[in-house]
Amino acid sequence: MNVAPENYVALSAVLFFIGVVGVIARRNPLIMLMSIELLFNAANLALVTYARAWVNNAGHIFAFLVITVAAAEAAIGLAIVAVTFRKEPFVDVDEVSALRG
Amino acid sequence: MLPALANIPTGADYAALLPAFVVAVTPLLILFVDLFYRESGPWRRVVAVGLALVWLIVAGALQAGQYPHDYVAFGGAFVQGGFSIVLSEIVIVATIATLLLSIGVGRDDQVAGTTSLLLWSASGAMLMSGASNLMTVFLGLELLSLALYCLCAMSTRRTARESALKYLILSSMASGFLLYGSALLFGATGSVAFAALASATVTPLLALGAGLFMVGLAFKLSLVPFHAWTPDVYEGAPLPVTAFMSIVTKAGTLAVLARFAYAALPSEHRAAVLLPLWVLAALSMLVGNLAALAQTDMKRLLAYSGIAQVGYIVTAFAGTSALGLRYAILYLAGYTFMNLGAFAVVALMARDGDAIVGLPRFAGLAARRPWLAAAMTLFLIGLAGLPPTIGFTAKILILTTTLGAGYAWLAGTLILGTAISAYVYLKIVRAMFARVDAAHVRDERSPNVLPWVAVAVCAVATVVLGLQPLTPSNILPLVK
Amino acid sequence: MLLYLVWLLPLVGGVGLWAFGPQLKSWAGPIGSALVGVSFIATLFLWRDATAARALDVPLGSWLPGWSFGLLLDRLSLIWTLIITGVGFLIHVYSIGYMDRDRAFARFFAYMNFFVFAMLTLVLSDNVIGLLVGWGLVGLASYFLIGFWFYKPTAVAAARKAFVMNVVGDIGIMFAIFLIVAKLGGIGYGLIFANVGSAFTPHELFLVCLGLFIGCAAKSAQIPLHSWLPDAMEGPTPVSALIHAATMVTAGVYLVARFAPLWSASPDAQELVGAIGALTAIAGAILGCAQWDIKRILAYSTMSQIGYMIMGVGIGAYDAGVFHFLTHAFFKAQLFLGAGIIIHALADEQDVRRMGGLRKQMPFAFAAMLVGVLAISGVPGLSGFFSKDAVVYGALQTGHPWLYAVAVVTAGITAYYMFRLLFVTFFGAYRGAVDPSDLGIRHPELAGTAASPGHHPEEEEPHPHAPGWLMSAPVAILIVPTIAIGWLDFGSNSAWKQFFAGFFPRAADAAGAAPISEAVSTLLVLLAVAIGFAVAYARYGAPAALRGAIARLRTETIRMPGVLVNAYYFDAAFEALLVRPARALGGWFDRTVDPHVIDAGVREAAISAQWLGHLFRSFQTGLVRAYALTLAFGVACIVAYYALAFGGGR
Amino acid sequence: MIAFWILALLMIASAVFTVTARRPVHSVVGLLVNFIALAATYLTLQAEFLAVMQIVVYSGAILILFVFVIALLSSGVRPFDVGPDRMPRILVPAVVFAVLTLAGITVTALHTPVTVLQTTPTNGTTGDAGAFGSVANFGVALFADNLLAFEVTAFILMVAVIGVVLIAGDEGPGGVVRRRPKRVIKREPILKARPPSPELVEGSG
Repeated sequence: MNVAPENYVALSAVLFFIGVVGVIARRNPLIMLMSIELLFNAANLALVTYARAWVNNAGHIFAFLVITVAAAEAAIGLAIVAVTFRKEPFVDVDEVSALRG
Repeated sequence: MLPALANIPTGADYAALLPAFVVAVTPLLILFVDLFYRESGPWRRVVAVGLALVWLIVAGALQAGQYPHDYVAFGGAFVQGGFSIVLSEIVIVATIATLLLSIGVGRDDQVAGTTSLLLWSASGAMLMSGASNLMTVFLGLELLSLALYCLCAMSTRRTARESALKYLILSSMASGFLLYGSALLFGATGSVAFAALASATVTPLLALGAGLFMVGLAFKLSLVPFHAWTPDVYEGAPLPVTAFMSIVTKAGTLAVLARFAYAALPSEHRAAVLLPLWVLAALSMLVGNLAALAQTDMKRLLAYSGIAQVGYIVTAFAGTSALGLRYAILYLAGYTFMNLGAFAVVALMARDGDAIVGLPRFAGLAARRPWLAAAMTLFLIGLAGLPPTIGFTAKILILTTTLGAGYAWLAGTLILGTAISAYVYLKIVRAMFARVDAAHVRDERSPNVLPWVAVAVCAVATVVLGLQPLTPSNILPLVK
Repeated sequence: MLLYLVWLLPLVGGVGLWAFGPQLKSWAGPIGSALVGVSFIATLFLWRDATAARALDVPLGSWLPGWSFGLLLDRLSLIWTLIITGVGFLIHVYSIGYMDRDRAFARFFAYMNFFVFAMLTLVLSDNVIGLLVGWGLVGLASYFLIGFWFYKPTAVAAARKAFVMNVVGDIGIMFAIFLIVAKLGGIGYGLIFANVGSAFTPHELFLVCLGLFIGCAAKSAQIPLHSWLPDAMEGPTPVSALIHAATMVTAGVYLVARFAPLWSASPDAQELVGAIGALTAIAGAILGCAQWDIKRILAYSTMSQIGYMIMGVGIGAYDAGVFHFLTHAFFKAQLFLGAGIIIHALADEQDVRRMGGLRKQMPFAFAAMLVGVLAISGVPGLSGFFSKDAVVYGALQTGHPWLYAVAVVTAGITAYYMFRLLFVTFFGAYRGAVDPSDLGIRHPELAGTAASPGHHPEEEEPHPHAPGWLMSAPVAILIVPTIAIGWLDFGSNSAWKQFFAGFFPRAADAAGAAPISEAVSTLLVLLAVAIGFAVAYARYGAPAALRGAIARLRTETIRMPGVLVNAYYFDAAFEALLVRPARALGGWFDRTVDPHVIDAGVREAAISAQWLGHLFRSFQTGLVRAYALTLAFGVACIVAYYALAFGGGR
Repeated sequence: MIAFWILALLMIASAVFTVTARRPVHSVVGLLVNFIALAATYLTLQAEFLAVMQIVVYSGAILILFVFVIALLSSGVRPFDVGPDRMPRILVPAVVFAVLTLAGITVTALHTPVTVLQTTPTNGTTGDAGAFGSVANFGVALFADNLLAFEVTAFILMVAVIGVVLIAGDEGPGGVVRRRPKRVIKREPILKARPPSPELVEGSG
């Protein structure tokens, strides 16, 4: 590895915040979920980088668990999105704002 | 050649995990038994809930039996003993109460599934209570949350799905922050164990990682400004789930927070690293109580109240004194009973146990259902922090430790928040004792009598704990 | 244990009369009085234990380490307990006669017994938490009793005002107690006083004393938290006598005396308390000159006399301050009960301008009032003379010449307004039949001086009548101590000084530095009193003045300076600064605790308190993305903190 | 070195595309590219097994799930229309906060270089048992050191399965579609013309 780990971490930070902006700025729940996957992957990249830097494969295990959890989360999230918007005219989270105040 | 598998877990490791394991495996039994029912009927529900109750009680007994012992299991991934046992018991109590409230909510043929999810969620919280490395924290949190996302959607109300969606999106985002914080912490120390964090030198990376990690926890605790999800989700979710969420999430997350703040931070910079937490607590006490002023829906009001109450609990941690931890747990135990009691009362006021109960429904309750009104008054007095309840006792204790630790501004905020909150809660009390023409009030009663059990137990506990506070005396050596 | 009995009997009475009032009917009064009387007798039996070398300390139970609760009967609390139960008993008996026609007879005695219990809790507690609980309960009882006639809007307003001001005080005292507990980890007086020097820095000690004194000022009507006391006269007269003259308002004196070791260790706090006390004394006395309502005159005189007491205990003359409390309890109860006889007889007329000439019709009331007036003015031989003299000279002894001067002048003013009260009420001709406007009374209803509606509905007696024996007997009994109790402190080695010898910390060694001897000082005070009397006689008592009384009262009413009529505009200032914001707080209290007390203003205040709640509601837009944005905002703040706190310097 | 920069550019570009694409299907494609680039990056970090998992689980399973749901929801006439924008200017504060945080994180992270890299690991190729990042190395860590985590994962997946069945399933276990009477959504009765009591009006704001 001839690239300093800081570069990888900086890359992961950039990806993370593209994800954050995606969650805030997009109204399509599917794209929001994809942005959340981006968040998780960015964290994974940081984990793997540090695992390499410290030569400690706990980071790999962590990243692996994150992948599994992300899969579970995506499944549940997609199911909720599917039942919520199945009969709606718009697939738009802004339309789902009955709870407020 | 494979490297020697030196760290294969043994029976001793599993002994530490046994209660959580019992809670996690019971759903398999419930789902299996449920397979034999072809028709849905009340028995199907009774069997599922009954099994869950029995095994929860077993788990509670096992957990209590562990009390004097300390366990360090799975190479330090899971540590059990002292305060984490108390918090696990709180989780179990809350789950039992939730099951009592949930009779009559939802479809009979879904009860096995929802009960299973509830138990898994509880086991996630129990895992968190003993979690002692970043991985276990993350997994416990996700087990807890994923089951809750599903449970939130388990209602025919349209708002239930909305609450699930909001919860999922925001909570996942917060999990992302927690995860990124964990990654930075891992990067700063080269280890995922809390023990390694405690002995590390404080670098900006470590401080920032701790900060992002705490953001994730603060979201779960719904501290301001990470609280925005709470009222909406509490309102939309089915009532028993709301009751469950209001306690169990907090218990699990507070365990992690306590362990993190007390045992996983280098002592030299602990105060500076934790400072934002106290600011969040102060904000929560103010914003929670102020926002509750304008609420009329009970679940929503209790959500804001919960935000403020968590502020009080986190206040107890200020200065990370051993007494503070004790009193925080005492307050949480008291809050468990007061809050569950209030939810049980609300459940008794709706025919299907899950309607939206607004403040007008409480008008003149004292004349129509005096016992219910009396119990609700007690719980509200407790939440407001007035004697003779645990709310008062624990709050006084928290104030003294906070002042003793030198956080006078935090104690002042607590007093201010309490003063505001008195108005919030006594507003309901006043409504209950107002004289109202019965013809104008719609009165529904739940056919389910089990919440009465919860109401009675919680009422007794609220008073008894207030007069004779049981603080686990030997939690201090067991933090690590 | 006998002490439990002393403490709990009034509680039993309070709860029992509340619960079974409708069944007990007219028995409620005798039962309530008897319980307090038994409590008094039991206290007498405890005299020996209380004055033993180790005072009586009965543990009630302990809670956490350092948190043990108990009842403490030492010399200080003994004095207070005797007054509370003894004078309390007499006033209970009096109330049987005074309240005989009231609808809520039993409720009244339930409240009164509850008050006695609360007051006993306050003085008997051996720890700060018990003190705080008693403090709060006393305020609650007072609130109930001021607002007893809840159909009078003025009574409701007065009750709310008293509540709000007391809340201010309670917050002060709470902070002081939290500071103490946080510093010492315990709540018992013994522990606290043993560690005064070691546990606190002077600065902290001053803060503790300041907090305590804020509570004290609120409860004891010291400037600037005094303005609730005159308004509290809206309650029934026995209430005014017991709570707002004899006992509750002196709780601040008790507090200072009880925490004497703290005060003695903090000279700054002593200066503050002494100065406030003196200021209150003279300010109250001046206002007393401008009042026409007999109870308000007495209320301002109470405020002024408590100023004396507070000044006494504040400057370190503890035994003198406590002695003035003792004598004041008797002569002020005497005055209020005498005034009550008049008010009762005149069908709730309280305006002295509409009295006059009552000496002939009501000789007994005249005698009672005369003795009281002589005592409070400090006429030699009566109780007030001795105690006031001790306080006044104490100021000189402890090296406070300015306070001494104020106290002497106040003594003169006191004599003036008390004799003014006496002359206007009892001399000349009866003016009840005179048209109010001829007396300068413009709006009788607004001034709150006209007969209040309702609570004596069947009583149509327009002219004075003699009181029943239930009302006159207590007053007659009180005459004895009013005259005689002062002799306890006669001489340099009096019984009183021996009683408290070694009990209080000695004042700073300024003692003996007084420039003039006690005899000269006494003469000075007497001179002031004589001047006050002479002016009052010339203006109101002389035959010439009595002849033109109506015209004189009219011009005086019209020309009364606004600053005095409005009590230095304290109320206006408070309305703007404190009461309005605090009304939200008082609002819920009014409406939750006593559902009878209804006031439209409260609802208005409650709604205005909710605007903050609505502000936060408007943030909760229901849009997920907005919530996500707040999340990002929070994260940005937190990251900024860590980046600046940890990233910058390394 | 060059590989890193190329992959970094690719990942950022694909992530931006994912977040900005108008249609969800395009986002999925962007995400796919991103994941593959990420897997390649893992390879440069000697996380070989993880790279495989990234491709298999993420690209293989999760993205397919996304595509499936997109297909499900596209059955309408105008799929993925959005309503009127309620917060049209939210992008500005979002970007501001994100950039602030990003700056904070990168600055602090770069201020504390993790220069440890104690032992240079073997330039492991796949199959070299025991080499850092290899399957064997990974397996030992997973099944011995972190067995608890692995077991908890099993329950998490179970939650996902049961949860999704409960959320999405309308059918009973016997496969019979139950025609349950439609429940009326219960709402709090809106205060009618006459409120129950004047005192309550104040609380119902």
